[in-house]
Amino acid sequence: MQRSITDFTLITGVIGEDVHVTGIRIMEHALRTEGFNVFSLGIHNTSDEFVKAALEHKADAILVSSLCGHAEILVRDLRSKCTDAGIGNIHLCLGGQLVIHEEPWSTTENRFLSMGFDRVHRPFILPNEAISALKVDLNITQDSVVGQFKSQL
Amino acid sequence: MQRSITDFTLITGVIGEDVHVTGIRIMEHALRTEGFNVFSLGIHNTSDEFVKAALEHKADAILVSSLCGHAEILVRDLRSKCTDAGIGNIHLCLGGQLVIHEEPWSTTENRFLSMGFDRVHRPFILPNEAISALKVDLNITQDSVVGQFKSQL
Amino acid sequence: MQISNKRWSTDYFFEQRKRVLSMWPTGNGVSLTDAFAYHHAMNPLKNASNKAMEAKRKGLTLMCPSTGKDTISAHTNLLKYMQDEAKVQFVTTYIDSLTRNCKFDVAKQELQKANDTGKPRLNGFPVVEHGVMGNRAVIDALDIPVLLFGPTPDARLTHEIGLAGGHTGYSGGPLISFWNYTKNVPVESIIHNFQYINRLMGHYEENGVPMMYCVSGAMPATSPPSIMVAPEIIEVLIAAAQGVKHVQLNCWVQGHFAQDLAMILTFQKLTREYLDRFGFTDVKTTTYSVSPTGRFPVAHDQVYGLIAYYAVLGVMGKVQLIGSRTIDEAHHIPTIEGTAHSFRCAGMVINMLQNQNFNVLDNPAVKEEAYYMEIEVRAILDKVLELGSGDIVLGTKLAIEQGVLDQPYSTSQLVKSKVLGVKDCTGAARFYDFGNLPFDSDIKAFHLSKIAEREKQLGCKVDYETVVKDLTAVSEGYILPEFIGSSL
Amino acid sequence: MQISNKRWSTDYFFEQRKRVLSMWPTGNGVSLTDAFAYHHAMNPLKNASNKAMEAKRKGLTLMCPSTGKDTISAHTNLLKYMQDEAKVQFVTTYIDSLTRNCKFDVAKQELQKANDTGKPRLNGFPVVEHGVMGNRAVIDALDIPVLLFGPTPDARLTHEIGLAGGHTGYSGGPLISFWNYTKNVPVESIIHNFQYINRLMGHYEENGVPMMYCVSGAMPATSPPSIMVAPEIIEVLIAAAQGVKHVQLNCWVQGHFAQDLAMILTFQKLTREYLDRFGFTDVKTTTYSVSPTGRFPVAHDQVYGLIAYYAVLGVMGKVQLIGSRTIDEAHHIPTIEGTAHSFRCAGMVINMLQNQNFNVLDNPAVKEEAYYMEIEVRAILDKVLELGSGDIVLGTKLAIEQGVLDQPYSTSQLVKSKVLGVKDCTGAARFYDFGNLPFDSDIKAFHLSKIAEREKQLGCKVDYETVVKDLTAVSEGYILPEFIGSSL
Ligand code: B12
Ligand code: B12
Repeated sequence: MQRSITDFTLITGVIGEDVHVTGIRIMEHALRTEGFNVFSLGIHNTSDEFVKAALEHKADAILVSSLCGHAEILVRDLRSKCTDAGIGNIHLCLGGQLVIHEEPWSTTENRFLSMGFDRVHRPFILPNEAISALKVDLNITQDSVVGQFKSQL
Repeated sequence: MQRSITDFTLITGVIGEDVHVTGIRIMEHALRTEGFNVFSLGIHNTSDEFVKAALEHKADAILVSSLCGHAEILVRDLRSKCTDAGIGNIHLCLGGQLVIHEEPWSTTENRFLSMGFDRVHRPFILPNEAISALKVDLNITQDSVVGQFKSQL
Repeated sequence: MQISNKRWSTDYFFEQRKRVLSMWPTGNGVSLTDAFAYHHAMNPLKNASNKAMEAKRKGLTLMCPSTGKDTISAHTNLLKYMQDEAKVQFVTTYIDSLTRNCKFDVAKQELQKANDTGKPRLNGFPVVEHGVMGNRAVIDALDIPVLLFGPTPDARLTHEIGLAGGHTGYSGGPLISFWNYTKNVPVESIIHNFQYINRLMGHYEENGVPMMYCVSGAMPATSPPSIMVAPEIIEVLIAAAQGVKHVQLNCWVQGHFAQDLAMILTFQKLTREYLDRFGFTDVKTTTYSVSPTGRFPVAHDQVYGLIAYYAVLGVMGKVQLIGSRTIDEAHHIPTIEGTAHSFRCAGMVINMLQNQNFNVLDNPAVKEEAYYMEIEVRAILDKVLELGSGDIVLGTKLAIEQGVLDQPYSTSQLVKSKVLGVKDCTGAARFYDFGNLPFDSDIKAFHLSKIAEREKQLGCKVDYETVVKDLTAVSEGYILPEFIGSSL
Repeated sequence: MQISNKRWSTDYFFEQRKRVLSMWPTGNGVSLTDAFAYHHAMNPLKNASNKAMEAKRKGLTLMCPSTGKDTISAHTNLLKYMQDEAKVQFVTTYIDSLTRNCKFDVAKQELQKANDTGKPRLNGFPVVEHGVMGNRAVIDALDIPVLLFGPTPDARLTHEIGLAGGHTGYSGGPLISFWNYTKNVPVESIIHNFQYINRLMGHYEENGVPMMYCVSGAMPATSPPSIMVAPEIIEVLIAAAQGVKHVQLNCWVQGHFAQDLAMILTFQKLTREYLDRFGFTDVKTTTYSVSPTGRFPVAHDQVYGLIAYYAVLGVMGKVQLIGSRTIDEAHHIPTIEGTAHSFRCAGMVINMLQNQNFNVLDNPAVKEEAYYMEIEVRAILDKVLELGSGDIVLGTKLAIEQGVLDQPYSTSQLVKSKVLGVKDCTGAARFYDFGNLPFDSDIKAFHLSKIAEREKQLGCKVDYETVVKDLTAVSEGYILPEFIGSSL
């Protein structure tokens, strides 16, 4: 059975001691407009809080934002905590501005992929692009699109 | 016999189709303040005109300014014209902004030295620095200094 | 926790102080007697308040970058480079965010790694972990004043160590920390922590050491200035009650000349008025302007344009200090060179403009903005005072609960966050949603008419989408999103 | 050579034209019929006058870099890059200086070398040597207007080929060419050459092709604006007499807000007035501002600051076109990238500011400057007209001989060059030496009082040394030399 976008539930939030909230707020707005169910945790969340919320809402994915430059320190245990909680297969997606030094993007991307993320976004990714990638990742086909585009038909 | 600065005669001017007059005007002002005899040819001078003026005023040096970027085309025959006119040993000095492309300064300097100039100045050389070099080149010792500094004693 | 805007008793302060100093081992290294002696021996113009007041007397606009590196040598090199190469007249010690959140142990581990590997690990200088002597090692290497920098709910120990360590001021404040740096810390506990900091600064003042406190109110995000100025004046009044004598007013400029200049004027005027009203007539103010914190353009050339633009604004606003984002802003924590380039660019503009005394402050458009801004700020502050029965601290707590004090995009869940800003067709910030702000119909009509003009220009209603696009338009090179890429 | 400000007869023009076209083989390739057809087929907004007038109607400030490369492919790539990457709305074909001096043979040899080696050999585009089709190859690759650019005593053939080749305007003029680009060419012969160019443009206008003529007057060098505005208005009147219908006023800004803005205003006001006085009521004007030609700072960061600063000035002056020096200015002929960076920086500022309609033009300081500037320009122009018994061309020749029209640092030996400028303590240009300018004691007292203020600030007399230092102060990062390196 084909699930439509409205059947998908996402947990969003900023991890760690990071206060940069504007970007993820905009993403949440765009995701909701697209039709997703979004549970927003706001800022200052631990890995445990993400996992707990995912369990509680039977989420399909966790979208973590990090801009303060400490992502490497903050996100390393998220996948293992998911596994421990029995949701080891949940889609994990990361975005924001991840590192404080300059390095090729592929180095950054691989670092976080190898920590267990399924999708790592470049800085300044636009909502539309991030959403397209998410639909691919969650296997949501165009037919199941609702929200702003569908509603225009 | 020690010659004093007031015994030295300089020809100054801008060579070729170049109109950048401000820099050499400032140099002339500084050279005169220092005590030199300065005959200024202004802009738009050919090599011949420089040589003619040098002969006429029995000059010790010719100071050529070029900013338009065509120096290489404009100054190549100055030394040989001097030689032909019997003043082959006259001190030839070049300043301004000499080339239109970027290259190491030593390349530029050597190019013009090998065309027969005795002293080639970097862009933006300050009057004081250029004058110090000129005094070294013309063998003018501190004792023979007149002009602004001397007059302050 | 019940607090008020009364001056803390000496006993209460020193009782609290014991706890604060014991938060981390380096706290024991603080001796106030020694600190006062250290500051008294300092060149007077190395003291931030003295220098800012001198700039005010002479009508000068000076520069102050906000930067910090983790290790002592990295931080010292950075600040010296700023002083010598970027020719700035003030520098700051940006506090790293782990220390800001009192995660001293993690910060220490990371600092250790930084020291070991020579690679940066923290996004600022861990003031507490370096201890008094570590701070002084930095200060001693410099000839210009150094400020602590960074809002956070609890910077008490950072101040104990940072001020004893030779810093002569701080930029931050309880309300900005609450709105923009916390998730669910009650405002009263943050204010309490700041009363501590303010009392500590007051104590330094009483002992002959001027300390400059730069309030910050609330981060702008297409914010009509009244909602930034009102919280800043509250921060001033809280500080003054605890004995702070030198306050710097942080004028968050957002790029709209008339509105930003009006903010700089109104802020000074009303601060003086409210300070005097409560008897704090001896508190001196200076001004600081800094560009907004919205996303910055990625291309250096465009950022240079913005930096210079904001420098023009600051000089025309006759502020004493200019802060600036850097050309690296959108990319990563600014490199030393990137910061120096940015300030040399701003410096060029300042050095062109400041001696011209080109006065645009009585411009009619500035006056119109100032007129509404002033009645808005008064409306908010007077309501806050009414709620607190005259006590600004009590009033603040209640006003936040009721949305009389409110902010868009707050990080705190204790905030209504109903208020929202949108730009008008000249790029000025207007209220899209007034939330529960205590505004009369006159004020509302003004904002709505300005939005109506924008709607006319757009040919459609302003909506949440417009609000979002307005936020990042500048990073795409335009004050208004509808002009992006447009031309003749 | 005896000339006057009368419209040339058709016969005289076409007789001259034969000689001009025979100056170099490519002259034979010019057919006016074909040229008109080519221009009529062009998108109207690719015509410079149309686009500038449209900008005036819409209140927009657009950008126009001055650049040129020697080969067709290099020049095309450059201009396309400007259009696409720097997002400018106008571009220019900078004429190389060999061509400007009619050394077509040398220019051709150098061009050949450039084509052969792929390395640049000329400091601009040799318009004549490329012929009509070579010019069109460039124009056809673009979507925006292209102007010819470069003062020089004889650009007649350059115009024949450049305009037929698709350019829709020119920036230069007889007086700027005389003051700043010649050694001993009599002004009347330069004017004669420009009457030819103006008549040619008039002929295009009569055939339905608007041509924009941007006068330039005289290069500033700490020049009180009246000595730039007066020659520019003379250039306008000469052009109008030959049938030019679209004039652009080149406002040379030197960095002093009040003075530069006053110049922009006064220039427009008086141009209209003198045009109307002579019956040229149908001549339309637009404005252009560009930063001064004094030495530029070497450091990119500082130049960026200056570029943005001048962009603020231009927008506040509500000019239609902004030119700009580039970050490479002090180093070498700007690279493509350097120019694009510079204009992206200026563009950022324009896009922030232009929709704000922040009006500073009725600022009191602007008005004070405008007051004196206006009576100075009138004094000069009226004296010129008096000398010429009402004929501005005759008057100009005599006025130059007598120093009624005069310039500092002129390249011409036919100029008195007695007049000299120096800055006052706000950085505005004042007369240090009035030479033989026909000014009354009121004007002189104003300038002297301003200089006296500077002397008070300096604590010593202003002298020739000050004059020299004022000239290069900006390249060292300050509007006034006495502040270089100073701070609190
Ligand atoms: C505004 C801002 C702030 C504000 C934040 C206000 C707030 N509450 O949100 C304030 C001033 C508080 C702030 C503070 C700090 N900041 Co800050 N800040 C910025 C700034 C200027 C813009 C960020 C922003 O709002 N962008 C606008 C939004 C809309 O864009 P975005 O966040 O990039 O998000 C977009 C996408 O990335 C995407 N997205 C974001 N997250 C996610 C997640 C997922 C899963 C997906 C799919 C998509 C997605 O959504 C948006 C849609 O386009 C940036 C620099 C810049 N970029 O210009 C620095 C920056 C992020 N900050 C930085 C730093 C270091 C700090 C501090 C730690 C500084 C300090 N030492 O004190 C403190 C933080 C303290 C703390 N405890 O965290 C650094 C980070 C260093 C790094 N990562 O390399 C930056 C890059 C500045 C710099 N150059 O130094 N900051
Ligand atoms: C002002 C200026 C002009 C003015 C000149 C006004 C005038 N009549 O003097 C105008 C606008 C007319 C002009 C025109 C052109 N210019 Co121009 N101009 C400049 C500018 C901005 C400043 C030059 C200046 O006045 N400097 C101030 C004086 C005080 O300094 P200075 O000349 O460097 O001189 C100092 C020292 O070098 C020393 N000095 C100078 N000469 C000598 C000689 C000797 C022997 C000694 C000892 C010392 C000495 O004395 C001074 C003391 O400090 C420079 C760029 C820059 N530097 O910022 C470009 C620049 C020199 N120009 C340039 C060009 C290409 C031109 C044009 C050819 C452009 C064109 N394609 O049309 C035309 C020239 C046409 C022609 N026929 O020559 C290029 C030259 C390219 C190169 N060399 O690489 C430059 C570098 C700009 C650029 N980046 O493209 N220019």
